[in-house]
Amino acid sequence: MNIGIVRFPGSNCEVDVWEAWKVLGQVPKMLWHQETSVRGYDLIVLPGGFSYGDYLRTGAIARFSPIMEDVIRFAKEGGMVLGICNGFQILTECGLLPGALLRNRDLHFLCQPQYLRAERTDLAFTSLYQKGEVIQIPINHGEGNYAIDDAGLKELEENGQVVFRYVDASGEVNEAGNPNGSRHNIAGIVNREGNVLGMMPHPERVVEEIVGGTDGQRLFLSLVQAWERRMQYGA
Amino acid sequence: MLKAKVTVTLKKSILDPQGSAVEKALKSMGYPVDEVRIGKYMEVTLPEAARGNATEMMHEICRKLLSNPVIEDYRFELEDKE
Amino acid sequence: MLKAKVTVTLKKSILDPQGSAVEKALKSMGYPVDEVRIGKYMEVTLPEAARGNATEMMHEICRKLLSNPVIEDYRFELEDKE
Amino acid sequence: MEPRIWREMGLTDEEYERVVQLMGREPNELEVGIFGVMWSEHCSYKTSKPVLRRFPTEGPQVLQGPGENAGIVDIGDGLAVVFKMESHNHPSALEPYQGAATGVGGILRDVFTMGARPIAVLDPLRFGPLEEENTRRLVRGVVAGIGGYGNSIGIPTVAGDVYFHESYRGNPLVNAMAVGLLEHRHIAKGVASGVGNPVMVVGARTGRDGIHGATFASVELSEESEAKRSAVQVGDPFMEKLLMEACLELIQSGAIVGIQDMGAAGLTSSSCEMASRGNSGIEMDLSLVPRRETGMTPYEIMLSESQERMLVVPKAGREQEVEEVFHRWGLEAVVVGKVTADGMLRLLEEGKVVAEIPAKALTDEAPVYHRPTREPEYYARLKEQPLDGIKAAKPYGEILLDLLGSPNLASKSWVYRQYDHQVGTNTVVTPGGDAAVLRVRGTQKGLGMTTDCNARYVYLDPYVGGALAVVEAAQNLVCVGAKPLAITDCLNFGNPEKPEIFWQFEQACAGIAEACRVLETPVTGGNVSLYNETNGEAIYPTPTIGMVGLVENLEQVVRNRFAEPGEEIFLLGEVSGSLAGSEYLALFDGMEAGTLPPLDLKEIKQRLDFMLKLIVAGLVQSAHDVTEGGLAVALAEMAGKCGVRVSIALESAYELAELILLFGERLGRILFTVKPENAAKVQALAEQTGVLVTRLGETGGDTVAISVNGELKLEAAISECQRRSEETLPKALN
Ligand SMILES: Nc1ncnc2c1ncn2[C@@H]1O[C@H](COP(=O)(O)OP(=O)(O)O)[C@@H](O)[C@H]1O
Ligand SMILES: [Mg+2]
Repeated sequence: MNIGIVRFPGSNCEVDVWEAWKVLGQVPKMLWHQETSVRGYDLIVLPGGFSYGDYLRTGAIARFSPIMEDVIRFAKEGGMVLGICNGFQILTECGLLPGALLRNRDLHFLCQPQYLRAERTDLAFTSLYQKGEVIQIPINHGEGNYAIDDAGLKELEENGQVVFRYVDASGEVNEAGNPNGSRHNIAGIVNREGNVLGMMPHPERVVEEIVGGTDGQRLFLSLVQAWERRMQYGA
Repeated sequence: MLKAKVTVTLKKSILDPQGSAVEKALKSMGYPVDEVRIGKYMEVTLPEAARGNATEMMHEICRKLLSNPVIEDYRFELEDKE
Repeated sequence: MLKAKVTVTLKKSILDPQGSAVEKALKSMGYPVDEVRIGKYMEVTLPEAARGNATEMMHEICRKLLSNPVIEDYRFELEDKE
Repeated sequence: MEPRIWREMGLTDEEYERVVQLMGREPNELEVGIFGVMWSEHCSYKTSKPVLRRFPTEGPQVLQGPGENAGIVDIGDGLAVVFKMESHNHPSALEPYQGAATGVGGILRDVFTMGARPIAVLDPLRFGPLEEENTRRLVRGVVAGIGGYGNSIGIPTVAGDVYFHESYRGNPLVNAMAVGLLEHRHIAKGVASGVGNPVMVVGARTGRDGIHGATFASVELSEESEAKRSAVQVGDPFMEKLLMEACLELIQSGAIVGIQDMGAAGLTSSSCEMASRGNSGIEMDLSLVPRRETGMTPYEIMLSESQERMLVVPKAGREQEVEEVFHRWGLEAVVVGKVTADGMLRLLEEGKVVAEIPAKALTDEAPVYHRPTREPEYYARLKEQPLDGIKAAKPYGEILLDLLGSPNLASKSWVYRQYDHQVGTNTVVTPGGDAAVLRVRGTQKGLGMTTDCNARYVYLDPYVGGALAVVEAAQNLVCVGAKPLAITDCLNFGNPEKPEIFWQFEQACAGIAEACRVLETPVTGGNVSLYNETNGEAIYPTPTIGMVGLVENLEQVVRNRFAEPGEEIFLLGEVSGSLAGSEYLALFDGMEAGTLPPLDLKEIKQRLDFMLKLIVAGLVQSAHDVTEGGLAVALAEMAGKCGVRVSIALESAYELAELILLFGERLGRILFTVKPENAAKVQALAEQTGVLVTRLGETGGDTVAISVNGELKLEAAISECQRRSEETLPKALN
């Protein structure tokens, strides 16, 4: 599988994503933000961090990196794109995903384990999770408060575009389980076509027991499985 | 030279956690304030050569980069810079 | 009601990493800009009752909470709110 | 020259005389300014040097001791750990966010300038009383600033500590420690050598930031500091991230001779220190230094403390390589001068010489003061203050909950949740553990790290308290299964010109030195922060210790929470402690007094070795040291998944014996649990080694229950303990 991880100046989780893939048997390539083509890749990952310092607005400047033009083309042609944290912020800034990410409700940066509920498991990203399953994947952000207008929210829900929701330990969607004030406890969404996923939690941080858990593994492995199937049966 | 003074504010419908925090703080300090909303202020200095289409260009800059139309509004004024 | 429009800017000699980053981005997008400086913009709504000493109070609020005089300058204007 | 001028630059009349002597002529104003800043306490250590010389600095593991930008310690496999701690107290008092942020930025540069990739930040913090609004403002700002810088640059902040005390009102302490990893072959140093090699300024442009920061750090805070506020700098973590990547790439390319970050006193200290270490001279034309502002004078350029800059000496002919690396990262790199043979720091402006000083006159020839010391009046008085009148203020269970919820003991998760403590995906033990543990990729090994200092102990008895700070750091490391390797320190004290303060300083350092000797953890570097006073009132002496240890096999890492019910719980060390200097006494009686328990470092060393042996043998399920709040608090802290039932036999009929047993403090004690089938083995080993180990009870239930002589004396629900511990900081700070 050809995986490309885009490295913007200020990205800081690109190596972690790379190491996570390696643990799971894949060797991705690093793509510098100044490259202009992502042709030939099966998956593009926009990693976490603070691209361009996250100055002005998170992801606002990164979106204008030379490589993003081709990432947008790639996504529109059905290529798989995964945006984690800052990557999610970039995806909303460039319009591949709806909404925006605001400062956390209590204004603090938050790094903590987080319960999520998998809402969609028919996607290439999530097929190995059980629908409604509660998993633990840490969050690590200051601006992960998902905002969208009422009409947009309604559309998201009606199309089933919400992939992960913040929940409490018992799997309930409620205020107590919502770390940052996101509307409808949204932690991750997918585009209508199902090929672009953005999520605030960091699956790459939980692929090894020794550093905190393994609930993130299946996200990556789902993608490998989807790719293998595609290879086997054609697109 | 020209200076564009840009103000970017959150749309009315968007919650402003920072504003609310400042509002609460001011209230607890005993100041009678009703509401606080927080936005950004930017000064963009333009070269003389840009004077011709400065307004148009600033709209473009604001739409594309300085604000996110999903959540924010912008306005600006142009003035001569000493 | 009254509205105070507050602008907080970094003092001239203070480094503005945000502004520089935006400036570089605009330049690399092909816009002819000379400099960008970024500050904060705040709207504080005051009740009618505060009209009497609004100016004084706003100075106090700006000094104490809305700006840090060590690195920032502030200015504000008061206007009637519809 | 008018005396006013050198005095304003921070030189005394005698020091000025010495300058004239060393120069062989009258210096000009720029030269005086350079002497002023290099001979400031902050840069020259003129007061502390004679005392610091007594620290043990050698050991088979030490690859680089004090004197460089950071110390280096071998961890085997061709790898080494690089670490250093520094203070940013004064800037943080004025602008908490930026002060703390640039503190992190500065200490990270110290580590990557050695060629090491930083892997962790630690942040010991001290503030005034939590009840006060100003404290809260400072806490919020400082914590946001540390996170703002560390999170953004992508280096996890993995441990630290937070204490609140009167004495820090108006003078908070913001110390920051950075730890990095390095392959031996990539060690870089801050030297300028090789006549004719170019000298380059790389990274951010120079502005008028923080001019006088170093002199500023060497005076007391007062109303006047208001006027010197330009001394505050703004950090740019994004720039530093790029700078870090570029520097590491450059160092590994082998293109350079030396590199040093520009910290306090910016271009001045970096250039003359590099020249001095290399026994050479440096000549620079200041008009070549890239600037952010127009009209800067040579003085301003030399003293600017603009952040995110480095001075680099490449091998002649390879300057273009340097430029290329930096340009790729979007940074500037400019040749501003060259290395010379004459040992002079020669500064030019547009080709014209504006200053010419022997580099060593600024460094090695700086004055050294042997300040007088005097035992402070309070010392004997507090030591002898009787603690007989003390009574248990409440039922023991309530005391426990109050202690757990007191600001000093309460959970600091409000703080460390704001820090990315996982980036790098190497953090095996996250904040909340006794020490943080990070894995060393590609090996079985891990690095343990911790910062510690109970300033109340140091105040009451600087010698013992200083030693105890080292002991606490070591016991924290041992509790996670790490063998203590070496320390760095940040010595925060008041005005050393007061004999009582200097006495504290000298005593504390002597205690630290002795503990380091016995525990075999040499000092590899550190930082002295003096003049921590507000309106004449000194902070409590706070020599923060940062210690690094080695975990040989990550599978052996032990946590500080009971793993499961049915484990046997043991205490290593004395069963009872003392109320002297205890949190109990401070909280319930508003008293900080008493004689600290006697300190036997050799015995403690024996216990730590024993503990480590048990852990390496795989016999330990969980471990936690007994510190502030004593035995009851330590037990409650270990309870999480399950509680504990403890039963202690107490012979003493002294009426306070129970209180002291439960809440008395005494370092050198560790609680640990073992599986029942291993209990006999552990006890046999203890007997064999001759260390004191007592079986206290077993884990289980959902309360912390302590019986004395068969009678249940204290019981508290775990959920309640946790609630009280967790709620304090959020309540005060949100
Ligand atoms: N400022 C801080 N930054 C990061 N971690 C912190 C901070 N303060 C406390 N912690 C963490 O909280 C835990 C408890 O701190 P402390 O009570 O000082 O530990 P100990 O008594 O074991 O030395 C430790 O894991 C420590 O690293
Ligand atoms: Mg401690």
